[in-house]
Amino acid sequence: MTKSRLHIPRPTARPGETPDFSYLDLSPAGSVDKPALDARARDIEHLSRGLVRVLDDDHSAKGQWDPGFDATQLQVGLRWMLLNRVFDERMWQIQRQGRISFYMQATGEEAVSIAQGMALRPGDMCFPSYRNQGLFMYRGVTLVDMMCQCLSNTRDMCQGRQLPIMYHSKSGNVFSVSGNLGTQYPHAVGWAMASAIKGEDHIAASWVGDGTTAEADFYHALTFAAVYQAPVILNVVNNQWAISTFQGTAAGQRRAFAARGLGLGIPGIRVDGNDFLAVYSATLWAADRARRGGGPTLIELVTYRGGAHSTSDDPTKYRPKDEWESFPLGDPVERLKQHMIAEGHWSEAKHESLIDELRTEVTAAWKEAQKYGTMTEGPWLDPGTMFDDVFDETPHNLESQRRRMLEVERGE
Amino acid sequence: MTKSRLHIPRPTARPGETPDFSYLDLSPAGSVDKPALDARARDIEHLSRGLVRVLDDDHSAKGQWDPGFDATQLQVGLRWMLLNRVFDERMWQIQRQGRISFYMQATGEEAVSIAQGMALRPGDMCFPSYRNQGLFMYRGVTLVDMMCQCLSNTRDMCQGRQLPIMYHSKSGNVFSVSGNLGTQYPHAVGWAMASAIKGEDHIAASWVGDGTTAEADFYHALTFAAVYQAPVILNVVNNQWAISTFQGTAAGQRRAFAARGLGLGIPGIRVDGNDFLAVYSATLWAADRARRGGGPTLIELVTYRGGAHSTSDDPTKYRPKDEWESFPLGDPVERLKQHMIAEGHWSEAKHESLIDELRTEVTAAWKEAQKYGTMTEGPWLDPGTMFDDVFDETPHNLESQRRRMLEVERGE
Amino acid sequence: MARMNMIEAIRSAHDIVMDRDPSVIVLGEDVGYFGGVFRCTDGLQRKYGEHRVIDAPISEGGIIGAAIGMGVNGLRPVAEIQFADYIYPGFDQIVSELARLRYRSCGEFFSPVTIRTPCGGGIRGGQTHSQSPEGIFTHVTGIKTVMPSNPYDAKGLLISAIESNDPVVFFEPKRIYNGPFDGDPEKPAVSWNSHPKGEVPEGHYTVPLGKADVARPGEELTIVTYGTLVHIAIAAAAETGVDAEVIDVRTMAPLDVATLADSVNKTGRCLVAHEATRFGGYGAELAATVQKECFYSLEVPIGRVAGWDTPYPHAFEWQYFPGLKRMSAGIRRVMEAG
Amino acid sequence: MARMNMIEAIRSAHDIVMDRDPSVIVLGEDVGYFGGVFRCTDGLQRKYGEHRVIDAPISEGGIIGAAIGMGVNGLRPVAEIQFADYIYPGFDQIVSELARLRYRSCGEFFSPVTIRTPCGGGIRGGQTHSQSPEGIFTHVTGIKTVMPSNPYDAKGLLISAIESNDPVVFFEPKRIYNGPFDGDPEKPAVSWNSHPKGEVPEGHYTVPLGKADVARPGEELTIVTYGTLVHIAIAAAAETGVDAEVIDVRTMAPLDVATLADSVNKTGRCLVAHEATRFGGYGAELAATVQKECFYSLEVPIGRVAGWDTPYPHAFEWQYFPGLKRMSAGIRRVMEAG
Ligand SMILES: Cc1ncc(C[n+]2csc(CCOP(=O)(O)OP(=O)(O)O)c2C)c(N)n1
Ligand SMILES: Cc1ncc(C[n+]2csc(CCOP(=O)(O)OP(=O)(O)O)c2C)c(N)n1
Ligand SMILES: [Mg+2]
Ligand SMILES: [Mg+2]
Repeated sequence: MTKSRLHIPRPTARPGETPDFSYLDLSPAGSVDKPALDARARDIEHLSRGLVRVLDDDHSAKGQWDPGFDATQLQVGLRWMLLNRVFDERMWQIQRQGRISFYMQATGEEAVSIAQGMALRPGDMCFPSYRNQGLFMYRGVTLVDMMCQCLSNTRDMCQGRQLPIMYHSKSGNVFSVSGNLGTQYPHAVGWAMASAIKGEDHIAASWVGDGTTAEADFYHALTFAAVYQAPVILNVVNNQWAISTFQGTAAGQRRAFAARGLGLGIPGIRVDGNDFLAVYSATLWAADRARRGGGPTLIELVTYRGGAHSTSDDPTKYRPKDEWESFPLGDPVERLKQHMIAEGHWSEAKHESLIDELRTEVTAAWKEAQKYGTMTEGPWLDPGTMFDDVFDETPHNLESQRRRMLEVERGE
Repeated sequence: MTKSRLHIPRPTARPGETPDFSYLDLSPAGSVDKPALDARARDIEHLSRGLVRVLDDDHSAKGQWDPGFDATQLQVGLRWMLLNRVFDERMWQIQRQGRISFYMQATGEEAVSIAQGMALRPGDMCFPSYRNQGLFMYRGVTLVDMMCQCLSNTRDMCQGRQLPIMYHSKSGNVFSVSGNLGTQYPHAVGWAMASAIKGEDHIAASWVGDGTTAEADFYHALTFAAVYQAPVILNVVNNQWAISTFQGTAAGQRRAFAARGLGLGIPGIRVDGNDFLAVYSATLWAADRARRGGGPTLIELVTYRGGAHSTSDDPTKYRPKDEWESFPLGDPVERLKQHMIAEGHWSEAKHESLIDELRTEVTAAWKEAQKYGTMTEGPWLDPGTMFDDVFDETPHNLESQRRRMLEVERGE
Repeated sequence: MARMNMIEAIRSAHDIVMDRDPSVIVLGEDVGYFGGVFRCTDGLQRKYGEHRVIDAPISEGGIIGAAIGMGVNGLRPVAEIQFADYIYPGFDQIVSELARLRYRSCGEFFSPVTIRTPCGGGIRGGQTHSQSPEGIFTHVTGIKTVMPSNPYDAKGLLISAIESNDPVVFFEPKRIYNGPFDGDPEKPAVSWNSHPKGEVPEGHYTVPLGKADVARPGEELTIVTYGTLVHIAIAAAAETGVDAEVIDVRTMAPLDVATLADSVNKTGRCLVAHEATRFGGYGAELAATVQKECFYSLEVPIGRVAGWDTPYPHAFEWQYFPGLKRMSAGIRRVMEAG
Repeated sequence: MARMNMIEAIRSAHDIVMDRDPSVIVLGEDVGYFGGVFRCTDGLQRKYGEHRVIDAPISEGGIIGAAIGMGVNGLRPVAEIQFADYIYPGFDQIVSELARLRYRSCGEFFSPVTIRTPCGGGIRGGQTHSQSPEGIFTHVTGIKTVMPSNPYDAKGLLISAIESNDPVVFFEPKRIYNGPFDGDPEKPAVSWNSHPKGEVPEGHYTVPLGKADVARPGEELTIVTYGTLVHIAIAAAAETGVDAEVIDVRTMAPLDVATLADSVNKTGRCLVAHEATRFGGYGAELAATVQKECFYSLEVPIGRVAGWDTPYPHAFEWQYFPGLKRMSAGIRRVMEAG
């Protein structure tokens, strides 16, 4: 073959190379203005190019996007982000000990679920990705219930039907996590359309990763949201990696993901995803806009996948070991903590004791969760339940399969 | 239910109402500048907002996009556009007389196939929609062969397997038309990627309608074209209607289709699709850019579907009867003709006699085509051939089905 | 009672349910202002408004995906896919989401979407307007699949489907929208006017999902089929003089095994017929089930009459489509065997 | 001869074909730099370059659509879909385009794409990493569908698939990537090391498409199956002491009917087995074909052992998966019938 002219997007660094985030366009904290809620999409296209940031390098909050949180609000945010992290750390260990089969962390991305969770109202409906465990926690799913799901035990909300982390919460208005990437995005838009049809002012929000933006459902959702001006927030969590491929493989190299909807007339905001205040504020802006009939907003949250893709993954095979340490937007937990310390609301000591407290909480939850069964010890779920909920009422053919299954189990 | 807040896009006029094209952003001829071939995508985003036009209201050619055609080139263009139109008129009648089962016209959109066909090189590969019959003609498929396809007769290139108008031409480098909307778009990108992989400088081009931009394959194509910088021209023929829904139902209301790729870093050019010179020139620019490794371009061709969607459609049910007459970009054939007259290359008399000549040509072709069989008269295709080409070699199960089919036909 | 063709019956089903239940909404390509390319939703937008009868972008995946989300938010969406040939871009949403949502959330979330789509050949529509993809859906657990064969059933089954809390894929055999068809393309079209199943109550009624119908009682042979071919089977029984019992499956999944088994246990012979390609089609499940349930009653192998295993060949549709000729040949084969 | 597991055999097949034919290219999610989540393409990018082993965006529809276009332009693309559970977004491109291109253009255009995808359960992967969707593809005419059950066949069949001018969907039963599995989840994993089919030539060879294999000769019963269940069937024959003939279908479409029919005509009893849900699955076609071809030899009804008709239930996979217990129960049922 002659010389190929195919362009191959390449990450700036592979294992053994020096991390290089020079490709990331950054704006200083406070430099991006906050438009009026009724600004026309065409007049705010610049929001997709800049980077909305509130927390400055000196840990102060700057500019129009500062939500002006009081100490309590900041502590609430910090507490939930930390809980998310502590929970993830613990569940990861638990998986490594072979006590659950699979796990996925949100390490480094905790501001997404927590700040956005706080900016939404309880009646708003969330359509999460598999990295939004923080949303489930914040919206009232107990640690014990989450652990029981991962254990597929007798208290499992999924009754053993789903891989660990595939939570759902009807009462918390968080949709069932799907293993198929991006499928929840058009659901969020449809849900929001229904809200508009019913004349309600609840909005919907959904989350996908940078890699998932290449799926058809991403585009379906944008199209329907644009056509019907659905009250929805469509979030792209750009954590730079999709398993082993970097965001350039999802066409993130030339234009930010925040710009993906501009061609349909959907405003996009590029936000420092590790800046708790900026994430909160941008989300609230988009939510208020949607609630007033302003239609959809696409929010890109620029962050970094601090951990492995999942417990099945080994990222040292495809990216520099220390890449996270060089990530210019740092760690969301650390940044909020430093801000609170700078504001005089917090201290290293308080922080340590909060971590201890959360670890104790998680340990207690794990102890309790195991009572409902583990991978090796009972009590066990009744396998006969596997035939329930395929349909509203179980048809005769499934009933006879249930009988047959139990016969075979009994050795008949 | 309470008052709905769902936004419903509505066309500006429905049957009985006065056509209103005030929603169309127009720029004067010559007002959009022509960037260098190596301009960066981000620096030419304005091309997606303006409207590239060369032919002015006074029928002169204006500005940087004027390809500077000589009389012969203009006549070639006019001849093929007219042939497309005359052919369509005739085939429409033929369908109305019940002599073919189905037909689709390109009336009012002839500049698309002809000017773009002329701007591409023979080695470039075209992935057409069902309204690109002009491309097949221009690239060497004879009228007789096209008619025979529509007749499913013994000379049918599709051997009776396809609905009328589903042409293909390997020798002309025009891909097989699909009845499924938009599926050809990623094929064009894959073809172009292969061309780049092989180090060749052939490019690919594909066409979809405004309505089809909502399909997943449209987005798949854009994504892959952006990631690999495939040498491809992706055309959106915005003829304002998709059967009964107007372009706003495909999210064309807030932002032009030309902008659909901006968020992926794909430059978009919005072109007066009824301006033969502008269409030619924009296509050549995009082709040259692609050939030099500049990657994909999205071209929106703003035009109007002058006729019914197909012979199965009755547009008076959903749009004003006289809408076409009010379309501000007129008729591509008429506009080129007036330009040629203004330039002194043409006359009404020449035009009439060209039409006569083409009608005669089409009549002769129809006479010949019928010799190979019609819907009511033989010769007939052998139905046994329906089992060919399912696979490279016909497997035994299809061979035995072929035998069984012939048995049943013989009454066994 | 009124006289309705299948299009009118389907329209009436929409009307009745929309009138009773404000949560029922309709979406699809060209379904709104225009009333659908087959006119099945004609007049509904005028009556129920643009917010309940919604013209959608040309995006089958988006239509089904959005419908699922609407269903989760308490609406009861009826989505039209313009031709069954165009349903595949929405296939992932059907299989991975719609069919599994209730299961994976243990009933906390579900979406009662009905997907209507015209299917089948015999209308000179060529490959992309003639397919019968039901066999691809009947293998997907968590959805119900339905195909009516007449206006009465169409309305009653569609009302059941829309009112059901389960997702339903509702196939409409477009060849018989306007009238029953006995499989002879040379014969003039007939209308539902003179057919008993063209008599349709104007109001609300249901035909239950999951129940097959004996479309023609008989003693010598059981023909198991659905949609257009029900009428062709009846015509072929007359033509061949074989006293066939014709079972109209109506709901393909879940299948009414008892009605099939009872019939074959009585007749001892069975012919399965559908328009879809034969290999791996729904007819295989019918044959596999019947051989299992009726093994000791079967006198001869179960026959299958189906579309040949090629794409739908436009000009040869009358050699390809299982019309009267092929159905009669199939009957004779089964009767002469053994 | 070398010792290879299935992953190594698949990798070797790629390597051999890529080395011989520069038009062979590979694309898929994570297949390039990383070498695939199951490592099936490991090392290929280093050896053949980024322009022949291409990391693709996460877009199964785009991957298959682009692959088709590449194939039309003279390349021979091998596309990996990371899990068969994720193939549905590409379903329209497979059904409407890949499978029909040659037909609709009378051979002028075709695209020799091979789509590889790991399928099947038994790995605690839950619903979205365990599906067996082959029955949805076997009904689609114009594509060939293949599933090997061992390293030797995997390499030989994959080379045949890539070299074939027809599109092939190539399912890889991931449960046995590393070793054969006899269906008892309590027993320690074994490796291909000691299995005769783990002996694989290093160079080029083919196993023909369209030919079934007798994996275990026997006289009392025919078990028709493929993939992982071939080994479970052999183990169950041993466990039950029934002298079963185990047929490994290998190519599901087009099906090698003669090998099946010969066997059942000999044994008079037949059990069909697969992991996919039972209703409307590929096993229905197998049963329908066997009852037709072997009606007069069959002593008892054909049995079917398959996944239950529910979505794949994570924690109950050993009650759901047709392992040794269910296979043996199925054998006993068929042997005791009649
Ligand atoms: C339809 C589909 N295709 C492929 C996969 C396999 N897969 C799981 S996660 C993943 C990467 C997703 O990356 P991204 O969207 O960036 O999310 P992140 O993991 O970074 O949060 C892939 C390819 C899948 N789950 N679903
Ligand atoms: C996948 C698919 N969905 C729906 C259709 C039915 N259909 C055929 S043409 C058409 C309208 C297309 O409109 P547009 O893309 O604007 O092209 P135009 O006809 O205006 O040239 C529709 C909905 C189809 N052919 N394929
Ligand atoms: Mg990511
Ligand atoms: Mg159009």
